[in-house]
Amino acid sequence: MTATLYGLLGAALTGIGLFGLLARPERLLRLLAFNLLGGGIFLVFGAVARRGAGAGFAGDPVPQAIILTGIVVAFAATTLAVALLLRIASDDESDKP
Amino acid sequence: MSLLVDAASIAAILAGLVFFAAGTAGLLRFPDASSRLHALTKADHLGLGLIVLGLLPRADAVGGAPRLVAVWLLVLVSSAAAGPLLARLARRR
Amino acid sequence: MIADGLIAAAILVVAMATVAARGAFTAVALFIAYGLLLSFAWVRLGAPDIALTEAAIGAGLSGALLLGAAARAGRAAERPPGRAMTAAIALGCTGVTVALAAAILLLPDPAPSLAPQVAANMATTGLGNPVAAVLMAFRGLDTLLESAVLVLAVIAAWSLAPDEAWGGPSGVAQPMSRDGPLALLARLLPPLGILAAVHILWIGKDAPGGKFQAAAILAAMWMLAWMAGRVAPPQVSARWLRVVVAAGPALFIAIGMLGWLTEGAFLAYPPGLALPIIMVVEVALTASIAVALALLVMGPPGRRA
Amino acid sequence: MPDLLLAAALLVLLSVVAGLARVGPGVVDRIMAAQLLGTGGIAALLLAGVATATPSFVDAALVLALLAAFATVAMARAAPRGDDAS
Repeated sequence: MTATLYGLLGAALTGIGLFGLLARPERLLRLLAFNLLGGGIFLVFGAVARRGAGAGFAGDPVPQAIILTGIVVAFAATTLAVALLLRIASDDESDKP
Repeated sequence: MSLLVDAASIAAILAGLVFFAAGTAGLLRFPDASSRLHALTKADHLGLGLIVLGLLPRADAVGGAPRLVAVWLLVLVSSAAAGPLLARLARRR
Repeated sequence: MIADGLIAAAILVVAMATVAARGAFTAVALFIAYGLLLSFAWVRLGAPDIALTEAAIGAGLSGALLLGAAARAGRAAERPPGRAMTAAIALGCTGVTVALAAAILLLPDPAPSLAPQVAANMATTGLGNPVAAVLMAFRGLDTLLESAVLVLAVIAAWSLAPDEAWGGPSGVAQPMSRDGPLALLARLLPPLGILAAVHILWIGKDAPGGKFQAAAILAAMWMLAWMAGRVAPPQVSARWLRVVVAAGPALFIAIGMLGWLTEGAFLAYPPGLALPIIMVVEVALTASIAVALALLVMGPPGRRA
Repeated sequence: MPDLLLAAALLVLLSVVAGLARVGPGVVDRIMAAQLLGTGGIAALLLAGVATATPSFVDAALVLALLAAFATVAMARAAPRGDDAS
């Protein structure tokens, strides 16, 4: 029951994040929306992990470990996106007369 | 004896809940930033402190009282530093 | 169950408010709240390891990173989509949500699970935390590649530095604050944080915790001292910096090769020695990940303002 | 007793989530709402940890306390000077 609830929440967050990514013009907000989307996908996967509870564990540890890896990789991608965003902003500024 | 301890522990936790509720209510209703900050720091210091106090008799379930107190002290230190920081920010604008 | 409904509703509202926010700073503040709430959701989903990671990386480090970005480039924008296009995007996103929701509702019952296999083989690793066993032993290659991703991300971010700034300190210089609340916090919190990080790293073998969470705390404490101006940002040309960032993954690869020589498979641990080897790799990876995370949040060296 | 503690955890959570309704008027209020969410989350985790005898909840509260302090400082430093409306 808990798993289904958070799985559905993850589905909703994915849609909200995708909408923000495509529809918001500000670059930083697009990046934020992309992270919302990532959180939604992780929750969907987390619901699957929770359903696989067994053998004395509260959830299937294999998807849980992969979500953990995913959060760190998503963070690395976000830092790179921020570095790009700031470089574009600083180039825009120095192009101005 | 244990009944007495339980009653005291429930009383402390209830008092902590009141401080949290008051902190939220203050954040929502108080007119200016400084008094809202005042309400917030009360929730931080006393609300969490009273809840930790109420949990101490049962702290063995989670590895001992020092762990609970350590968390509270950490929040106390950071909230004590964040308060003036936010107050300065509120005054500057 | 009531708690789940409350947390889920709060996450949903905060997510929508983030996407609809008008100012960049407001959006990032809401995003930090989103990260905190998500970590409660992970606790409820029986995944405290992920809850710790989400609180440390999702809310803490990402928050600091994005706040810095909001302060410097909050308003930069592309051309907004037209009205018809926005409607089409909304329709498409609703479709994605409906499809995912249907997939969730139609998941097979009983759910397939690898939990019994993990439980059966965990004894050979000597670890008590199933997630740590998966990360360090059963799917060790994923963790190795992930630590390599962090090194690559540092290289990629540094390559974005303008030519004239190369070799300088990473990020923007912070003003020194000798006294006041920030200086006090920067003096008191890091020692406590380092203790907590060691604790989280050590219990990670048997309970939720481990290198990522510990590394994120260490990175946050370093950055706190940096924000207060108590430590200078590292020069990207410093050799020790590069050695520390690369040491963890390099040691992990060397151990993997050793497994090839002694046991005939990459990343195979000799029986009986699995736990000590895993702990040595964990400690080395913690140092590398902590420095890499801090460098990534500080950003590449920039132009002087 | 454990049920009472869980109910208390729920009440704390309810209270601080209500604090999120504070969206205006200033930037400082948003930072305060986020900080209250952090502290309330810590209290809820401690209550739930004792109620279910799960020591790892206390570790989660510890990490949350450290990182919430860090996030608050970062927010206070990065807060925009003017209005954040545009």
